[in-house]
Amino acid sequence: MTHFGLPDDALALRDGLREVLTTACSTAVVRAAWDGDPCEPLWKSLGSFGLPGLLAAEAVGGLGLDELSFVAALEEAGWHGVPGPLVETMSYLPALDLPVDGSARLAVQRPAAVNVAYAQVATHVIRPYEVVAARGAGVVQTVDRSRAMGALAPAPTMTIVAKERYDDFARASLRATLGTAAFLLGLARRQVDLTVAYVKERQQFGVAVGSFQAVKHPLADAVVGTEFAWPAVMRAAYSLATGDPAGSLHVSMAKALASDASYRVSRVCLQAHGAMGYTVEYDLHLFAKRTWALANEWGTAREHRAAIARTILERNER
Amino acid sequence: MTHFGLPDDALALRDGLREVLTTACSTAVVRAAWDGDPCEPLWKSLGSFGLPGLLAAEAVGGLGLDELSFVAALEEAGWHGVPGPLVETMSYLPALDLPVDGSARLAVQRPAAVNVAYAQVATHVIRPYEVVAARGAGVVQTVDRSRAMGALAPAPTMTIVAKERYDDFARASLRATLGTAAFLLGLARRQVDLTVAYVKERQQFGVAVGSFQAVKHPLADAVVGTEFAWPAVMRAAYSLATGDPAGSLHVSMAKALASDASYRVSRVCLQAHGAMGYTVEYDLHLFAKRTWALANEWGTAREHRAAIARTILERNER
Amino acid sequence: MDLTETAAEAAFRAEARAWLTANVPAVPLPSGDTREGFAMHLEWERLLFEARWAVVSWPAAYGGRDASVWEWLAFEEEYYRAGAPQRVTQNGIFLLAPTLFAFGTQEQQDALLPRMAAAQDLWCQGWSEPGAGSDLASLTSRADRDETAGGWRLSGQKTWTTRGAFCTHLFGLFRSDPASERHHGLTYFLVPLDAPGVTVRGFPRLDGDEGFAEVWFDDVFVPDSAVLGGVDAGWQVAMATTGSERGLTLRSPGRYTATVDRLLALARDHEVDAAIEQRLAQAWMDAEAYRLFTLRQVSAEQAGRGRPGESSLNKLFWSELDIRLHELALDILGPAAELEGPWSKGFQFSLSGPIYAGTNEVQRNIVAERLLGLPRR
Amino acid sequence: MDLTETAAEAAFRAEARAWLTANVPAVPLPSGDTREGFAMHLEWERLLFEARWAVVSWPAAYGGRDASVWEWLAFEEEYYRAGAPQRVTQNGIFLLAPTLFAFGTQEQQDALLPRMAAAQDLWCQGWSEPGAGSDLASLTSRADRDETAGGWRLSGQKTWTTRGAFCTHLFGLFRSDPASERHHGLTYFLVPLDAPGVTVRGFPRLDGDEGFAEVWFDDVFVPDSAVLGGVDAGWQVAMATTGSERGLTLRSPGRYTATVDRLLALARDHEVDAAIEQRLAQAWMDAEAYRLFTLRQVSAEQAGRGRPGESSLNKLFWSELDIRLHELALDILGPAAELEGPWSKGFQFSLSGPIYAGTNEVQRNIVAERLLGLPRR
Repeated sequence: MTHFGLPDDALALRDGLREVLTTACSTAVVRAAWDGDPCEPLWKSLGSFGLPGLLAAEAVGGLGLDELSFVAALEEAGWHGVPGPLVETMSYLPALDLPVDGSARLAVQRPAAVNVAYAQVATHVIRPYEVVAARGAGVVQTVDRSRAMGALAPAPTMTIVAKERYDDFARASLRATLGTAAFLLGLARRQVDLTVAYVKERQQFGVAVGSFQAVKHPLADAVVGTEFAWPAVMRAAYSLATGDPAGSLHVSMAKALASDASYRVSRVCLQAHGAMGYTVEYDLHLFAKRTWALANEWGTAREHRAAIARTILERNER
Repeated sequence: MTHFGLPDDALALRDGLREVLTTACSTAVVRAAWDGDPCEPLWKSLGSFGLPGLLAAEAVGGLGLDELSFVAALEEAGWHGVPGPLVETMSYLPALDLPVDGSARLAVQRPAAVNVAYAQVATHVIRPYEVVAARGAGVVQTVDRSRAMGALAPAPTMTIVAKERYDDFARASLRATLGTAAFLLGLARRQVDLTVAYVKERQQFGVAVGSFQAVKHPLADAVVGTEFAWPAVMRAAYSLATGDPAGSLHVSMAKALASDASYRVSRVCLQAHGAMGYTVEYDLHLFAKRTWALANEWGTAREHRAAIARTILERNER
Repeated sequence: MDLTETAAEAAFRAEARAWLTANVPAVPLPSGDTREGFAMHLEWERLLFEARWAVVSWPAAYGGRDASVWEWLAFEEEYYRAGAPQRVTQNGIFLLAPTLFAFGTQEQQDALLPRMAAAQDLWCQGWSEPGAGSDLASLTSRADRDETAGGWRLSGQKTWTTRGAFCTHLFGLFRSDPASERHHGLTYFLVPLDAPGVTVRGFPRLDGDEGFAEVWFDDVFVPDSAVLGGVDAGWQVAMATTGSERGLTLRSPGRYTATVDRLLALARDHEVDAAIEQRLAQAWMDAEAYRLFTLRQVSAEQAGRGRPGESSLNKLFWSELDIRLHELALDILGPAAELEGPWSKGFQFSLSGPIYAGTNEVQRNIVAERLLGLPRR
Repeated sequence: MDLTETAAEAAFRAEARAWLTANVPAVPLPSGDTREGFAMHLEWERLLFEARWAVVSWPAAYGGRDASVWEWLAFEEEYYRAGAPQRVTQNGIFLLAPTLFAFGTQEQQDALLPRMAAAQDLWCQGWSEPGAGSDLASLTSRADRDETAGGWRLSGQKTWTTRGAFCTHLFGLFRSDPASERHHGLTYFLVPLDAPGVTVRGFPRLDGDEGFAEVWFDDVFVPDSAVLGGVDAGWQVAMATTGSERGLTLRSPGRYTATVDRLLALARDHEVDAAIEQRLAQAWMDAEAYRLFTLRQVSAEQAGRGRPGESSLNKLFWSELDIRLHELALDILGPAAELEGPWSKGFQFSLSGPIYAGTNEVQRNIVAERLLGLPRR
């Protein structure tokens, strides 16, 4: 029977992950990543939980789950602001012969990009059809410092990807795009939660500022955006899990909606905090800055919309 | 000395016109135009005041004023919602040998357009480089029925425009674009005035609805738009009056800003009225619908922005 | 998660599509919000009823097909895709009927639902009053007890009653406890508009069609059987109906996906640049997102996992989406946008979306307070 | 209406341009909101002062050029066009100085203005407190009368004090009448930050620079001469300054026209489609509209025709414009937008615009209530 919702196993996985991350990924851990800490204990916990290999086959130690569990987990990871190349690692591990216990961390060099995000903490860097087992050289600072970039050091070991795995790589790329969309919506949810807590507490003019329509209404509108983006993420996950030929279109839609909705949330939440959001001593910025970075990563909303426009304007010409 | 503001004679002209229109152009007159009434008494009053020939030389009976007076007058005319092709008549009369007493009413057929707005009430229709003394045949209804369109009837008399007046025609086209921008801001001001009066009066939840931030803030934002568009209209008027070579660029800017700002005002004002704005028994729609029509007339905001982009991207490449 | 259509659902959809293809008028009917157009729409409604497509989700006994909500969504999708006429009976079948099913007595259901389905009784909504719009609880129309006659005497005025001048019956709220305030002491009444003392005046909407009415009640007698859901319980009963109005029963996703299809066809007939293409892609995504959100909302409600404020999210989205879709069409049309036609008419209609069924300002309050838990003022 | 530059104005502009061309550092200075950057900016400030460009609109006696407001606008335009360093002295020369000119005694003016112009005294603003942001009138920092010593004893905490950790003096409001409420009974004080009892802690802004400070006052003695504009008259005095902050003295149009020039240069280095071109045209128009609005506002004020709420219109526009300009730049940069650099830094700074100098929410209230006349809640 038709049912649109995450299956119970995905929900259970998410709840389990929430428990792990509540202890393993406090904002202190996220802040440590800002100082360059590779956060080994966190990744160890993630490895024990099985997260890196969520999509990998059970035969190689993975959980063998599908994209619905993948987006459920990554939305939760986004809420906690998990630092490091989690989306990329989860997306590309099934295409590679690398350990799934959290010891392998995969960064991805995007086409035409000089620098690689997470180059300092990754164990491998993936480029179109080759895998480099090396960390980046030199640090290029980004607005979200936990994503510090670097150019690649000369590669000590390099693996050329076999042609028969090209399809796996294409699938990994779609998954990473989708996973980033899910992560963004988790980041957005966290920012909304922080904001709701703050504006209920903060008093001005003798009342909680959250009682003003000037605060309520922009926040309500921003939440409309994320609430309507999430079903698109679920749909794209279902399409990848079921091999829907429109999967790529659905992933583009998920990413475009999630990018825009989470960006808008970041703006509204910052504004609702007044000056409080404008200092890095408060936590909000950790999630806002990751949002700004990821909104443009794995395709900007504009790029995905352009791709969608090509498809729908052609498709309907038939 | 530098001074940015309408000169005193333009302000005095506007105040005089306000007095005339307060009696000659009630909303009953605007409503009559919706039923096809050519509003002869109104145009007679305008003719006595000298409005149609505001830009025409004193030698032919015009007022011989410049574009600053022109925009001051048309903003006021917009507030009153003056029906008929006032902007076009004022803009094109200086280029033609026709009476300036309000008996000649000039409609303009835009390039590639089949129908002509005001074709039913105009005495002449201007097409690129010819003037047709005829009224339209057949009525094509528009959302603002006072602008009913028509295709041209076979022309009994036609005048081909002499080559030496081509420049006058180009200037008339710029003036009509600018005048439409000024008219739009007058329409916007009227809608804001109606809305302010309504939301101060209308009570819900025991208070005036105008005391809610949900009403105040969108209205404030909409007014920001018109307040920043008006100086652009003044600047463009000054540029045409002084022969600034960037006049066309400034006119595009004025029209683009005025189109967008007045459209936004129409939306916000309609919403602030609740259901009350949603019936034609109330006056608001008279001004909103004219806004929607004029926002797209004499170049849409998109078209003007595209023209500006061509200019500024080239200009700065020098 | 399962988005595959069952064989039964697919068959249902195919049957609906075939019937619609064969029966939808080739030339669109004139607006159902004018007197002449309304009459033509009634003929269409009766055709629908005879073929049992008028109220697919209702029991067969009342003229329906016992369709599941998924089948209903499929039907709506096909309905809009076929460009079928607007449903002038919608305020009865989509707003009153759910309340009748939930709160009506067996007698009320048996008496009213079949006639409603057959478009014999035509129902309009009597919520708003001149002084009670967003603040519905401030309504002052009265119902005075007439113990001798065994009923109630109604007095007061309702307004903004959609198609009220063409309808035969009105459902609405009246203050039955004169000592009560706000949302207490109200009763939900079902009133025939030909009852002595009722005066109806139609008046025009923004697009000029006579789509609204004012309705005056001057000592109008109705019997006890005209009460729906209990004396003084009107607010709770009515809220069930406004939930339906805000939510998906009024605005099925098929409406917007069909609009986007027409928008794409329009774009193909015009030169469009990258700026318009971006907005077309957004329009397509938004209509699709609305469809997906609805599927999720329905699934959650069926699983008993509905959230407070969800119907307000839904209403905020469709009402603003509808405006954006029409704005985009008008932008593509450029100067021709001002001509009367389906897009300019649809645009004007879309502007009512953020106003009726609870203004969007009220919906934002609801989302902020009930879904997010922000404090009331 | 006259937009022609006089010969004197043109000469003034030419002189400024020539000096700036010769003196603006070829390599941009590091951020003035860090300790090292601040020191380098002070050198620049002293260079400006020596060449009499630090405070062009001030009297010559205090280091200025008696420039007209038109000349000042021209200077600002040239300043930003030249890409000259940020003005780390701005809270003194743009916010405090206008108040000193309006309310200061001759002694205060003579003592403070020359040192401020020369960047010897560095002033920061002490308005906000942990519990008093948008609701400034709820501030609780106290000034207790010390009759014996002939002065006042300050206690309490200020926060969000821009560059407070690098400054030498603070101007701020303290409650001098302990029985007073809201905006009554406040006094405007001028306080050296090296006075005993003052503690300053710098803390980082959104972009990580130590641009803010908290300042604690623990029984800090200041003499009567530290009062600006009269005891208990602080609110009126302060409002004059916040008017300056909101209006054009803080945000001269040259800032945005220069940003748009850089934006156009950026666009020329990237492939941009029609969607981006539309936004570039809008950006150019908006910056130009801000310039024109400012010219009109200045002209109206000079003619005594200023309107209530005008500085709020101004503040709403520039603060949102600044964000839009940076958002457009980041959209053009795409994935490279996240790299640290002038655009990402400028974007983060722009986000403070709708917050500081009176949040935009407060400004919208002011426009609605004072300019449009809508009722207060």
